Amino acid sequence: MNFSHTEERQMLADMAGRFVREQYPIDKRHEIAASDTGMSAELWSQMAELGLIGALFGEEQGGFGGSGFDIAVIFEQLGSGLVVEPFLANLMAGTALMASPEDTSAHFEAIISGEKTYAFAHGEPASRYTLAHVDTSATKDGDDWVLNGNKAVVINGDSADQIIVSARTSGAAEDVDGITLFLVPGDADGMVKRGYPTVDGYRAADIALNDVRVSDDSRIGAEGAALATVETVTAYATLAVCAEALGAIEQCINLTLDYLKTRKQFGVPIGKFQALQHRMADMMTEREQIRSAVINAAGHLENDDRDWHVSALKNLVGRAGRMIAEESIQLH
Amino acid sequence: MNFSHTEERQMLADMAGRFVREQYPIDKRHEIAASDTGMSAELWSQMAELGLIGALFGEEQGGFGGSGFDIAVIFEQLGSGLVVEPFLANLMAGTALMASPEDTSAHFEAIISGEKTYAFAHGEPASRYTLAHVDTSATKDGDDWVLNGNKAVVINGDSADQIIVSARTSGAAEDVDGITLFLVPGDADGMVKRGYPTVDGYRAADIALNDVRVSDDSRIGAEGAALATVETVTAYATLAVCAEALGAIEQCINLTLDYLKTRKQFGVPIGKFQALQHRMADMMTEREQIRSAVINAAGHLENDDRDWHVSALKNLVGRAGRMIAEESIQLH
Amino acid sequence: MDLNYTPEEQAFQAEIRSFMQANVPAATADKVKHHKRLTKQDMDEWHAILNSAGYLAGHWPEQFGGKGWNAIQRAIFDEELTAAHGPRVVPFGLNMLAPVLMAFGSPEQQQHYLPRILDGTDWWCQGYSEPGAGSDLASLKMSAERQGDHYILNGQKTWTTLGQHANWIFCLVRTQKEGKPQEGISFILVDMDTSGVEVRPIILLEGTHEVNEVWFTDVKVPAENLVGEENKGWTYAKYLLVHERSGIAGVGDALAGIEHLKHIANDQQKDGKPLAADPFFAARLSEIEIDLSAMRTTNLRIMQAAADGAPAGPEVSMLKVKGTVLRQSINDLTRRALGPYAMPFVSEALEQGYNEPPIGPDYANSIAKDYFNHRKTSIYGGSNEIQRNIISKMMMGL
Amino acid sequence: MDLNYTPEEQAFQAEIRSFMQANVPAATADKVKHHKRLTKQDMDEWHAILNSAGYLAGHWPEQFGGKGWNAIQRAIFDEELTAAHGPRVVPFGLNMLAPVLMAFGSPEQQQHYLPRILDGTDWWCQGYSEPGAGSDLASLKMSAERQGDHYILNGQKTWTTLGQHANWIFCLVRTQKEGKPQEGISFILVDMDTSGVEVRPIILLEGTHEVNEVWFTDVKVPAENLVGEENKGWTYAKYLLVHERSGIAGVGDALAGIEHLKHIANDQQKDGKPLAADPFFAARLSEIEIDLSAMRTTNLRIMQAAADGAPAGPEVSMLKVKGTVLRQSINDLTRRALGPYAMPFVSEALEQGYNEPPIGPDYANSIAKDYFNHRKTSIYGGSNEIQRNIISKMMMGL
Repeated sequence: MNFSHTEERQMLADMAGRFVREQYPIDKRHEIAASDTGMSAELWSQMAELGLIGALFGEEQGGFGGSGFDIAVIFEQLGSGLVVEPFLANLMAGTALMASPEDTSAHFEAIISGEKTYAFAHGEPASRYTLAHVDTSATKDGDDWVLNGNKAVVINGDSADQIIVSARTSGAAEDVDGITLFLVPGDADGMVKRGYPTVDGYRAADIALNDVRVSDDSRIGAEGAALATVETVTAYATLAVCAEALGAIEQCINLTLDYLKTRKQFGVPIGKFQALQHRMADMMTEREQIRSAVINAAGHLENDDRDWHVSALKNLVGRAGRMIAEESIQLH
Repeated sequence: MNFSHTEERQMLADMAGRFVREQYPIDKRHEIAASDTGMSAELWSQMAELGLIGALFGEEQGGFGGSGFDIAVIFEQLGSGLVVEPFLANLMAGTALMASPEDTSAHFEAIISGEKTYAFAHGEPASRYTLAHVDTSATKDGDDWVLNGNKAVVINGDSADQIIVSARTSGAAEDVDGITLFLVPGDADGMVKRGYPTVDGYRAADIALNDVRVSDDSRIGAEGAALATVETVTAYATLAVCAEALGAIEQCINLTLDYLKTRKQFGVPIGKFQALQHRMADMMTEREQIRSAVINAAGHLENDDRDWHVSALKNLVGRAGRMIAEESIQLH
Repeated sequence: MDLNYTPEEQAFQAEIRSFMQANVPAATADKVKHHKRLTKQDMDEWHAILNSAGYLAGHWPEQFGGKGWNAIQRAIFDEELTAAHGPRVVPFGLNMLAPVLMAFGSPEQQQHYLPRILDGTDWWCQGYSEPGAGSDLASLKMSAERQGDHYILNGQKTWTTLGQHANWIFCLVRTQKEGKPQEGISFILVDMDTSGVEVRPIILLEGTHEVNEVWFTDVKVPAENLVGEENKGWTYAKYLLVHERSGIAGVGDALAGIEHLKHIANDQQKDGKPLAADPFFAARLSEIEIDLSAMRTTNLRIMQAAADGAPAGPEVSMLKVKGTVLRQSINDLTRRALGPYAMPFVSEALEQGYNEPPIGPDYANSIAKDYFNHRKTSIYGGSNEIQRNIISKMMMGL
Repeated sequence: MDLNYTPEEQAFQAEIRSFMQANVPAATADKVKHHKRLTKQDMDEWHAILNSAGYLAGHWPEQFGGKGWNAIQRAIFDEELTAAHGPRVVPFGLNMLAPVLMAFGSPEQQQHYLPRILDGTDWWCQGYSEPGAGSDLASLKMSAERQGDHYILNGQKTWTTLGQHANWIFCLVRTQKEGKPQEGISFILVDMDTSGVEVRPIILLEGTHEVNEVWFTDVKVPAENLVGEENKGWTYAKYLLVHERSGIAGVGDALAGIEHLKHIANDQQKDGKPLAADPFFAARLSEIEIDLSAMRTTNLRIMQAAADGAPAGPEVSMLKVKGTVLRQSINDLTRRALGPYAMPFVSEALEQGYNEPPIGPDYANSIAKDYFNHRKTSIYGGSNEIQRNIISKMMMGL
């Protein structure tokens, strides 16, 4: 049993944290979030140079990380500065590309170097959280596939150069079999994107596919067998956003602690009030619980019990993380 | 809209409260609870004389109350002293008897005068909270019925003179139709009772029915149509125990308030500690919520939306009442 | 005990209901229903409609132009107003300043200001909070120095709701630095056109202009604008806090919120069935409805007691805490009900005249914003922590 | 980062597991599993078994007869012990007095008392709490007056767990009335056979004799029974509180409790299906397992830090709060799982030699009792309120 990171990973995390603190101050962040693309091409390529994207992928993909702990430490640091650069979208797309038996090195070069951004378009207006629910269709036409349907709330879908789209090549809406992934250029004919900001400062897009034609080479993995890949992508993404939440939670607690020490009412710092002290104590205890759940999920990301630990993390962050965030507002 | 009790009902409640405070002090209560019958024949008949049983029933039954508010105020006062006399069992049995088209005046005379005690035996080892689940069978034999089966956790079932037993005269275990009620003497041949104390100081019994033979006259209401009566009995009992809980909750809060004012630690009454003050404030707020829910259920007990309001009361008391009880222990 | 309205109360309810059905402007109701932003014109129009019908100040005593409604009638009015998606009446002049003027203002002040509140001549805002004086309001620093027959005001107020629409502001100011902080505070009325008054908008994360800072630099205010006695302002402000019982629980808002939530839950599909049919969602919704059903009765019990002349006690604080937490839980569950479409947020879509098609369902855009925005409700108007202090002090005597 | 035990840790775990399987007396394991009462003989027998195997004090330093286990090894030992339904070792001498003697006792005291703890000659109980000194332990009044080479003890201790079995008690006593209360406290060892010591049972509502009052009337104690210096007792007691990290989270108990709960939930039938299949019950159970899974890692992280020599911080208090609340939630859900058969409670059925058939399922009788009894866990050993004070003080510096 060992709860210390390797020296390399610790250095990576420290470097990421320093970059976020120094290059991504909150007003800059709001500026970037409010921009049309919702990202900073300049900072994105700097972060790529620092290896923050490469750390999300293993050596087979040309990266130098890719383990659950690598993903967790990077996203925790991103969360501490509410970074809105398209890490999540590219992690999801890259994880999906790993399912391809073909040579995907060119794609990973483009992702890891930051030259191109990718996105993952799976959710649909009617799918909610049911991963097998895919109405979008892909029908064979000679050597091509023709895609029709709608994808909902695709993170960074409006600015991505390449989009991995899930579509049904057989079966009914919620069948487990019959889902296939395709790599579609962001500017493909018949793809209509409506981009918009999200409530947390990201950008996303609703994407309509009207007779979008792609060759069979753009298929990722075996025909009709993509649900397992979608589940893997979702597990990696869930770990990433929960680790991101942990970083944000640390900030909430630190900011609230500072406020309790400095804000004076009734002649004393409000942190002197026991009712607030006890709530703060519970917040700090739950923070440790969340950190432990992130460790558990990261450590089991490639095991058979991955889904239990990832779901446990999501559930705990949903409860405890929200409690901490709401209390942080209330105590301010 | 009017939230004041009639003068008569207010006097009744005050009298009940005074009797409980003066005649049912806590050590006396523990003594009675620990006795073989789990009740005090003497105090029971005194309470009957005071009309505390009669207040639970309407004039058709020879009582002078019977509304939801009558039941609520009586049980609230009983709860304030954790009275273990068999009010609940006789309320349930009496409510069941109202379903009979026959002349039941003799039974109600016996109940209201306190001369005899009745109980209601419906739950079974496998039924949990599913009211339609009845395995106990009643088979016709000439003019008689022969009952076989087991009844579980029958409140005051060991000491009751008469027991109303639900049995299946047709259909399968959880069918809505086919349940019939029978009035069975507490000493009937073939009835084997195992009495025991309960965790809250009452007494209950598991009752085995082995070829218990009763005449058709002892049938209460139409054959096979008793589920609606069982549901009514359950609704009345739920209001009663929740009102009882309200009385106990008032005591919890009063005792805890006194303790916070008098118990000194660190040189001050512990009620000076803000963390405890705020928890006490929430307890007192929830107490008002519970009181309102009791009023709602009592006021709708004879309306079509009875079950919604009774279930709402049960749910709220289950959450808020337990919070108050646990906090009262913690703050002591 | 009778949980039904009396015949008189039922008649009153019917009267208000039919008025609302006939008179809430459709466009405004649509904005309220979809949580869009109201313009000043919307609010002025509604104010005028209520005033011409005599309902605006129904709760005012008759001698001041009201109908002398009791607390139960007010509760009925509020429920019917929100049920019809009528906008809440802007309370600053009508419900916050007016009671103070009635109780402590001079006859001249009453005759001058009260009618102008009713006819909409004056839009009032509240000058209480300061950057350093929130929960500890008594520590406020904004100064008012007597010079001849004027006061000279200097300082800053903040979180001034809708101050951008107001032409008058009632302020708590410090007229004495010695003694207990509470004893040096005065209550004064300021024409916002006076030179030296500056309103600076505070734009919320969501892009809404709802609150403001109001800065005062050597603002010259006639001495007759002082309400009551100098250095008695704290008493007047507390009088208001304790006597303003109605509406604090927000029962009407909560009922409307539940209705909206049910509409969404019946529209949203989960695995081919309406979300409302999902047992976990249904259980969450039921628990909120159970708490609300109890709180509605708690509120009516307290309003009844008020109508019967009972002095206000800690119940008001209980309603504030329970009411805000309950409405926040409705906002939260509504956000959950949306699923992924809780994420998109286009601030412009809340503005009048936005004509793009909605992203996702038409009800989606404002939901997450409301969840975040309404975190304020447990903080403003005396934070829930202050309310718990009041409850324990009054009920524990500690 | 590696969430798996090292090969050494795995070997240790296997060793302990096989020992437990072979050596926990079947009758005792059955009592533990069904939450029945253990006799003094049961506890003495188990104590002797562990001692002869050298596991009793595995966490003690080798020079005192231990194996010098680190915190991770202790965590493994605790999990394996509870998994095998072994009784928790009575901690008063082994884990509470011993560390104090090792750190502050004289060589003579160490040589005399520590072996007697191991071989069971002495059964220790703890004399800390007094009627007037609970959370505010430093306000304790029991006096010890020096007379020649003795101390004369007068006063009362309370909530003395298993004091009825003990022959020795370690007490915090007041040797000085002046100055800060903490500065006048001494730590002294008392032979309970000394005249003037009286143990009075406190019988719990459930009928259990678990705690006692211990009265001291002119009890004459040799001066050499003082531990460390006079008036330094508070330091010694605090040393104990901070350094006794292991087991405070009760991970092993919680895991065993979950297992028992699952057994019940699979046995209980609801509408013809096991209760465990009911979605609401399953969700409740999952939420507890999720919290426990996180707490287990939190605990191991802290134990690892301890094994690496990190000073104890507020984490200990976090484990106390989270661990007790979590185990209480397991007791509560277990009670719910029983349904109506949570109601019967026959105290005698918890005693050895009770031969009547059970009322309802054989696991039912103790469940509601445990729910009530375990409310104590968030109160004793430093109430959760005191723990939150410690957390906020240490982490906020306030």
